[in-house]
Amino acid sequence: MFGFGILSALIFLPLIGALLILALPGDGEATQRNARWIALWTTLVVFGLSLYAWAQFDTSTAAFQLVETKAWFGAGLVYKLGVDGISMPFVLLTTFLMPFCIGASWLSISKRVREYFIAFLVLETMMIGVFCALDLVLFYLFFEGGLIPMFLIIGIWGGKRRIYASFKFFLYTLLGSLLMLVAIMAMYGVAGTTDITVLLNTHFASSVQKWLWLAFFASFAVKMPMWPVHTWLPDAHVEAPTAGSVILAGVLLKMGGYGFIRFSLPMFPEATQYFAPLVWTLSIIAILYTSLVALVQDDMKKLIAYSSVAHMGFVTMGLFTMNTQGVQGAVYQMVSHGIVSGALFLCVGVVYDRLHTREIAAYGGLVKNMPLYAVAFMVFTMANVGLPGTSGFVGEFLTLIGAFTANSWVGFFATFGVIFSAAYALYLYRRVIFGVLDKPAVAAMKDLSGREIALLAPLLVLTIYYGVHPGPILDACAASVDHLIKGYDAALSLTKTAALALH
Amino acid sequence: MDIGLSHYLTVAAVLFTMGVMGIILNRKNIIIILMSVELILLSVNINLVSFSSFLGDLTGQVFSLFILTVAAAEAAIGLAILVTYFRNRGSIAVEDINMMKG
Amino acid sequence: MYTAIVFLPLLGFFIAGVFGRQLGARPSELITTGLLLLCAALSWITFIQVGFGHAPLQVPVLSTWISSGSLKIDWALRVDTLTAVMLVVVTTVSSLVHLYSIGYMHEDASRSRFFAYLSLFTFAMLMLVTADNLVQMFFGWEGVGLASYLLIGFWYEKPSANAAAIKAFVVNRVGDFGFALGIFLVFWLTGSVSFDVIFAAAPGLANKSIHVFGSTWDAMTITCLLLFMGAMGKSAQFLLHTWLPDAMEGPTPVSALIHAATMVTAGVFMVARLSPLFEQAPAALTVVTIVGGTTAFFAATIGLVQNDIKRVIAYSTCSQLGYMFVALGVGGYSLGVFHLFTHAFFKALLFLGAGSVIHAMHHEQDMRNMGGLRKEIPITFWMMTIGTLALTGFPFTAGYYSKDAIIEAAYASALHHPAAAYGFVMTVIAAGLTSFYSWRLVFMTFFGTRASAGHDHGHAHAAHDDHGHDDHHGDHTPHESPWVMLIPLIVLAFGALVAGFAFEGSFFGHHYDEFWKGALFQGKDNHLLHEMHEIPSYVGYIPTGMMVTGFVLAYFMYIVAPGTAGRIAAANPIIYNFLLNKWYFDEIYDFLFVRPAFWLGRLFWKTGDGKIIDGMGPDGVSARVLDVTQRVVRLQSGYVYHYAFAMLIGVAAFISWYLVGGVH
Amino acid sequence: MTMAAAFFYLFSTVMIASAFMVIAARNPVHSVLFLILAFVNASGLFILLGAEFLAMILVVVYVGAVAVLFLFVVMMLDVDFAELKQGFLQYLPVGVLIGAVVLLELVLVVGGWQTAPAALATGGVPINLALSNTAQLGNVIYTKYVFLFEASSLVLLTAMIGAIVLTLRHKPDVKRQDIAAQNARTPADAVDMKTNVPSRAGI
Amino acid sequence: MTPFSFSIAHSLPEVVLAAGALLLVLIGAVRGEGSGRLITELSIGLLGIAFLLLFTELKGKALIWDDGFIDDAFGRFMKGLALIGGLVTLIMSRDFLRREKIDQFEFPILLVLATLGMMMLISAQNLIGLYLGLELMSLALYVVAAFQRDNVRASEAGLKYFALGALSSGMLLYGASLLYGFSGTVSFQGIATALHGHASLGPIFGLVFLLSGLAFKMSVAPFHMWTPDVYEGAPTPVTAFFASAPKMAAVAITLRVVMTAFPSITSQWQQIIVFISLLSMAIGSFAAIGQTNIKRLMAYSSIGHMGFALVGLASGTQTGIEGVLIYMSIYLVMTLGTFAAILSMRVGGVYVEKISDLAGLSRTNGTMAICIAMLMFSLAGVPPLAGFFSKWYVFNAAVQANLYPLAVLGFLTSVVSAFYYLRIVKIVYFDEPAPSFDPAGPVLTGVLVVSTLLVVFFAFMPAPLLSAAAAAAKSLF
Repeated sequence: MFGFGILSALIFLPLIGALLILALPGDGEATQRNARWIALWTTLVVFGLSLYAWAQFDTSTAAFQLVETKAWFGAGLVYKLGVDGISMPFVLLTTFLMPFCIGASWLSISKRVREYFIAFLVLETMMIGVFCALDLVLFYLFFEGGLIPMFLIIGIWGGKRRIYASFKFFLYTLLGSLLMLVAIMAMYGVAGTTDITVLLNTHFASSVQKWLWLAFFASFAVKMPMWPVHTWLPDAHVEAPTAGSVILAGVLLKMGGYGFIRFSLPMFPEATQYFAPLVWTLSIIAILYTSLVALVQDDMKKLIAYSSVAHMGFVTMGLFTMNTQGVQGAVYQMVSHGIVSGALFLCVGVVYDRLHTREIAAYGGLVKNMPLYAVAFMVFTMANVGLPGTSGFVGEFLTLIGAFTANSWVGFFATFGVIFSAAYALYLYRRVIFGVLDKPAVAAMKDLSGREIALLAPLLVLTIYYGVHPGPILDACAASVDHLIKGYDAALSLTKTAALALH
Repeated sequence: MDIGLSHYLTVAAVLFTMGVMGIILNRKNIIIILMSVELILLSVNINLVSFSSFLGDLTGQVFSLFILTVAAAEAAIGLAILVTYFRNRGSIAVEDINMMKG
Repeated sequence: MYTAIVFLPLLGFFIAGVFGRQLGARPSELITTGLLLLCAALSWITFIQVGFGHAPLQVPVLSTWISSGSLKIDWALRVDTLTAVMLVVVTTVSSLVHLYSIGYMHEDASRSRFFAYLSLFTFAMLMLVTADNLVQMFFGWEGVGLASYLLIGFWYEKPSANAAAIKAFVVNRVGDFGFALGIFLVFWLTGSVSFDVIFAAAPGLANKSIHVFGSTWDAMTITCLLLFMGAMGKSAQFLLHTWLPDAMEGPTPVSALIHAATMVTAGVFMVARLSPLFEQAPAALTVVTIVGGTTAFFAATIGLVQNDIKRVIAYSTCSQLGYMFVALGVGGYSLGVFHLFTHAFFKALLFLGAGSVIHAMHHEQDMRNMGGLRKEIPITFWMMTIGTLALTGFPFTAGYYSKDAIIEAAYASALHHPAAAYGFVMTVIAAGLTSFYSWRLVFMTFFGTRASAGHDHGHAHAAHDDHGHDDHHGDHTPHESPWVMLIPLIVLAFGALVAGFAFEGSFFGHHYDEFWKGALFQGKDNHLLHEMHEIPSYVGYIPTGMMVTGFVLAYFMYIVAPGTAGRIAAANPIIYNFLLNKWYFDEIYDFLFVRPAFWLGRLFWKTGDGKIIDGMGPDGVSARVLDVTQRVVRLQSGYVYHYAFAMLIGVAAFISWYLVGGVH
Repeated sequence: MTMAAAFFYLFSTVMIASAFMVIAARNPVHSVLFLILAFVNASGLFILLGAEFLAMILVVVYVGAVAVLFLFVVMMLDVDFAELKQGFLQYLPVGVLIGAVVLLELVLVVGGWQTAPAALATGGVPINLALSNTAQLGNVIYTKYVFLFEASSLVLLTAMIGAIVLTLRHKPDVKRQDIAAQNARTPADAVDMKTNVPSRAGI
Repeated sequence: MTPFSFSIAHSLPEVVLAAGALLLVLIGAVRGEGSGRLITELSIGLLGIAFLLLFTELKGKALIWDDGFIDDAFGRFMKGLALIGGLVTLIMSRDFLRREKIDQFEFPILLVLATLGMMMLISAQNLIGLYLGLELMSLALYVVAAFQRDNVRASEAGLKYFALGALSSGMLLYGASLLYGFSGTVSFQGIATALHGHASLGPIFGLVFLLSGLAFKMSVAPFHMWTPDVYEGAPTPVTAFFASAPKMAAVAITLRVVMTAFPSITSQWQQIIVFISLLSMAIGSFAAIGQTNIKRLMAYSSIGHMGFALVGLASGTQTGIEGVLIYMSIYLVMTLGTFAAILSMRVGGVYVEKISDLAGLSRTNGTMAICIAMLMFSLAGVPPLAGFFSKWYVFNAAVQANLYPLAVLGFLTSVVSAFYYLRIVKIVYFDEPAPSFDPAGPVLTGVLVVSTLLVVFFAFMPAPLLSAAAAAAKSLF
């Protein structure tokens, strides 16, 4: 069947874990415990393996590495995997976050434990697959396949409006990506294959590019999510269980950004240039609009969800600047947001597990009885705000500087987001952590348990570490981003000379 | 005025339309529908036979023969189902046949 | 050594922050304070080496921070005279504040947290002043903002403290908005954010124009204006000043450290640091002057009528910062920095003194409830008096040298620049006002008689009950502070007395060049320091005259004829209320920004997201789908003839299609 | 007007008229009778077209079997005279309109019918005027179309099975003829010889 | 005339099936009532033999029975699908028939005869063969639809199906007669020759009527309206049969007719196909929402799926046909799996068919729940399940033929249809449990699990199906 390269192993190991859990008999206490441990070990092994892949990875080249190819569906569809500097950080992000998700679900999930962990492991397979796929159909397969487990996760283990949220999530994203599927077919028609490496070197006519770009945009914009197709996200986040929110914010949103970098920018350079103002506009609206919306939220998760939309606005803005700082900043922002927002959702989960409400008004004064929690929450809030010294700053700063160099107005308006983000994040923090501890139920809450510390501490360390030393990620993607931008400029100058020659 | 192919075809077309309209406009009972089907088949037979005759080709008549055969079988089945339905429902009024809808 | 200076406070922060609870409060206090004292000592050594010795400019690079394409940002420590001055100011005041806090905060349960924050602040401030590039400066800039936020909101149970903390952070962010845009512009213009590179590139950019924000600007002007916006935010200049008085919700040592001596002067430092840029942007300097002059005047007017002892000093700070900007604006960078330097001493002194008073009064801050305290807390009284003298510019105190120099410089510059004339007038008036409100403070606090004890104490106690103040209930006798609090006062008082006299020559006198060694840049046309010597001699007496006037007025109104103030206020209610309500800035901002933000947020949420996007998008579409579904389902009537009819219609449609459209 | 034309118009007019009555008559029995009339006239048309065998079959099979079957069922089910229900009339015009359109379009097309130029060349079985219609049909049905002929037998088998399975009922208390059982009867089972009955004594 | 033995050899499955059917009738008639089970088993065996004979018979392409019957890879492929459909439904129906007391021997025989009709239909090479095959199939189907003769719903289903089916055959015949009249022949090749370069309104009308009749059998809009009622009313195994085997035959003959008889007027029938495909996708998607009966829902679902399958035909290319074949194969598997699940829905000995009866199934029967969920996701076309690939192939063909609007609109409707598939998943997984089902027998569970496995793991080994479909499609050109 398939070969056993590292990437294949990364993709299929979680599936094997899922099958192991599936094979567990019954639904008793022992089974649940075993399911948890199997899930944890699987994700840890996968993480370890991804670190090994990382060690094998050569950051000095923009080429795809660890490539595996197998014939698959015939007629141009191949099973091809590989990573470059842009996808590698996301693979690591995914494998890194998964153990946290498992850990976050350790006690809070008590019904249908087996199915839960199976869903998560399948989801991991899909997520890693998205970032490793070097065939468009394979990419699409993983991209969409992730919907199934996520749908179940939200729908089964979610909150009150889980059904509404899960349907909205599923159908919204499905709608977007089906348009992309049409584009994939059209590209297949031009190139005769869906091999991404071939498509990257295929030139599409500029009128075709625009359509293809729009189709891909439909999918990725929903996934990002960009304004105005963002409304599924707050609902999905609010209803999803903690780990679901973590993975949703941490990884699933990144697929859209990744898609832009992998497909829209290099394959349709002319359309990218043509549509960049549109993306900028939407990004800026996202940043300002959703920040303001975040300000008035009463639900912790919803607030963070809206802030995610704003942060993703920075990403899209940065990507379409098409300069080194903008694109690298966007990649960085995505990784950082993955860690930070994931951590923030974990933080919400911590208090949710204790009080079973996400109403901000239900809390207050937590710093008194949960000082450790307050510290962790503070660090992540500040990272969310983009305080220098946290990972949030680097991405935000780079995207802004990139945007400013590309178009000063874009930089100008987007920088307003800096003000708003401070306002809503601190307002949240104030209402939850500060104030008088006068609610008995809140006062009875215990500080972080050992397990929770183990979950939050690594994220906290990474947040700070990547804030002061972002080198590992920036260097990893430097060569690839450089290659991307060079190719983009070359393609544009080519069409420009062609246009001149025509006159 | 000579009688040509078109005349027969027109007659068949009229008959066909009447058969179809019989099914659509019939509000009385299901048996009329069965009869309308017979009319349609008759129109088809007229078509085939006239084509056969004017083309000088026997195939049309062969086709027609098979149609007659099958139509008889079809009528038998139809009536059998009708009887079954009548036994269950006590009526074959077209308006009554709508237990399932939506 | 530089590394040690910068990172020792961070170490202190870590120890106190992470292990604070295991260690206990006292060890945390001692460790952080000890580290800070060490820092201060090292800083003085550095100051002497750099300012008075011949240590070359050093920029040790610690590591790479951000490297993205052509953008390279290092972690590096730049130590020149300007930095050295700031190091001294920061570490000295900070270490004294640490020390003072041991006494001041001794009742508080979360002392280790407090000291951790203080050290964190110090670290951030040191990062700011030692920055070698704009982004690292921004790091420190935001870092001090964070620490300030944490410290203002230290008493997290007080809603007002929390609100003030957020306000401080957000208003600062407004300034940072400009700062960040300024950084982007600098990067755009010079391709770098590193000081060496941009300073070298600055002369070449003079009078260049760029197209940005939809119109054409003078490159350096727009850059400097944006950068100055950052400075305005951090230094609480006119329009962005509203956070500073509110920040007094924090513990008093915090006010002394952050909101008087160090953080708020970061803006001044920044403009001074970027003097090579500002020198190329005369228009921007004009703005600096105007803003500074306005702030100096306007804050002083508000200070006249405030009753909260800390708020008076806060507005005073605001006003003094205005002075500094006037100095910077007229090209007297060294004057601004010198005032910063001296101001740090006497303003920290005043704040800590005020803290001592508050401590004595059991967290009573309203001056109307004070009076006659000079007998009960004599040392504090005397220290406060020294501070007041220095602030008002009593001859030969620190303020005398620095403040009068600014006024003279403004006068000298006024010959060329109308804006400087405005600055001159404003600063002169403000000098008088300063004198008045400063003495008013002293008189109301230490002279006269105290209103009935216990009046309106409820507020302060209610808020602090949780902090272990219960043991003082019922005991309202003011008491002198412990020595651990008084020693810092004395040290600072010493500084307030001698700092001007001792360093005048170095900062802007004869040793200017060998002291600064080029750390401050002055354009070829900037002859301010020379011109200052050529102004008429009477100008030098104006500030002193104003000071005396202010003192006399205050003496008359609060000692000779108490009640005069009240009568004047009653006679002019509009002006009085206007001043008392701080020119209504908070209300205006609330109306212009805060409410609309919430209103817009709700509008976007409920109407935008809810009704429009979801209503036309997913929810609307699904509702339409259901409508269609119902219609389609209704077609499925169950009647055979309907079904047959559908088939007929289908066929009819097809054949009509071909009949009408023809065979293609 | 030739005789052929006259008969054509006669047969077609009567056929169409009776076809109309099939769907218009209120009494289903009348409908069946009109159907028979239509079939008979169609058979006349077939004769005009030279398809004698089909004409005969139409009368024999359709009139003789199918139509009678209809009649039988109508009688058996004792269907009432159905009255027109509400809603029929409002629906009628649309139906008639569509029907008219279809008819118009069909007539337009068949009125000027064109066969393909290659039609006669590709023709399968040319009509041989030397042989009778029946003989010719017999020739092809059992040779060229034998496969289809067999298939049609399966159709009839299906119809037979279907009709039986749907309508045949075994009522438990109804005596049914069982030939095998009847034939297998021996005098021993059938006749009870009461030998011990005293003569002339009566029973 | 082709040699008789050659003809027999190439139509062996049909011949065996026909002879076997007659034999079974005899056995049934002799053994009388109560022979239902035996005949069912024998019929299963018979269909199995026919299926095997498909693969053992001579390969290649052969026109037999005087050019009235063709044996080619395409036909074998589709016959294989039809036979699988018949075989599996027959196997699944045993329990149901016994429990519902309709296990008469005629039932399996009728299914065999219907299957025989399908096979003749698939291989038909002229209009008469088409008609006879169609009628053989249809007549048997009319009867089995009403087979539960004491059930008013079943007989109503039979009646509706019959009335409309008869109308559709009438239309088909009318079209056939016009085509005959135009080309002077009933053979597909002959029609193609006559049409070559001489298309006029007459044959186009004929084509319209012919396609209308076929569309009825495929149950595509606007000729679909019988489907929901019949699916709902007919006994569940019959519905399963309807949803699987006859669809294969109808689609097969549609493909064969348009590709063999009308290749020169592709642009003409494309318009019809595009229209009915779009309409079917739309109706299948929209009307299914809000259904409460799962059989009825599956009816709409099948309408939609036929619409999707026709997208491949609309492209008119060989890849398009290949797509249709792949689509139908995968659809068959999904349908059989789904109906295995529906047949397992029995509470306290009573068959239930409300969707809400599935509520909370994941809690009471995990295996069945996960199978249903996977099948539903696959029906919705979510990767990496097989349903996605089937859509990929047909839509890709359409896109390559520049039918972008069709592809885009098709995908939009598939989003709508995803809604109701998801709703089933939601009911199975998210809702509170309804009374649990009686244990399903090994047969149903087996069919369910096997089809689910095929659907889930199709992506891992697509090659056999792909190559077979490619060969089959190739033989049609």
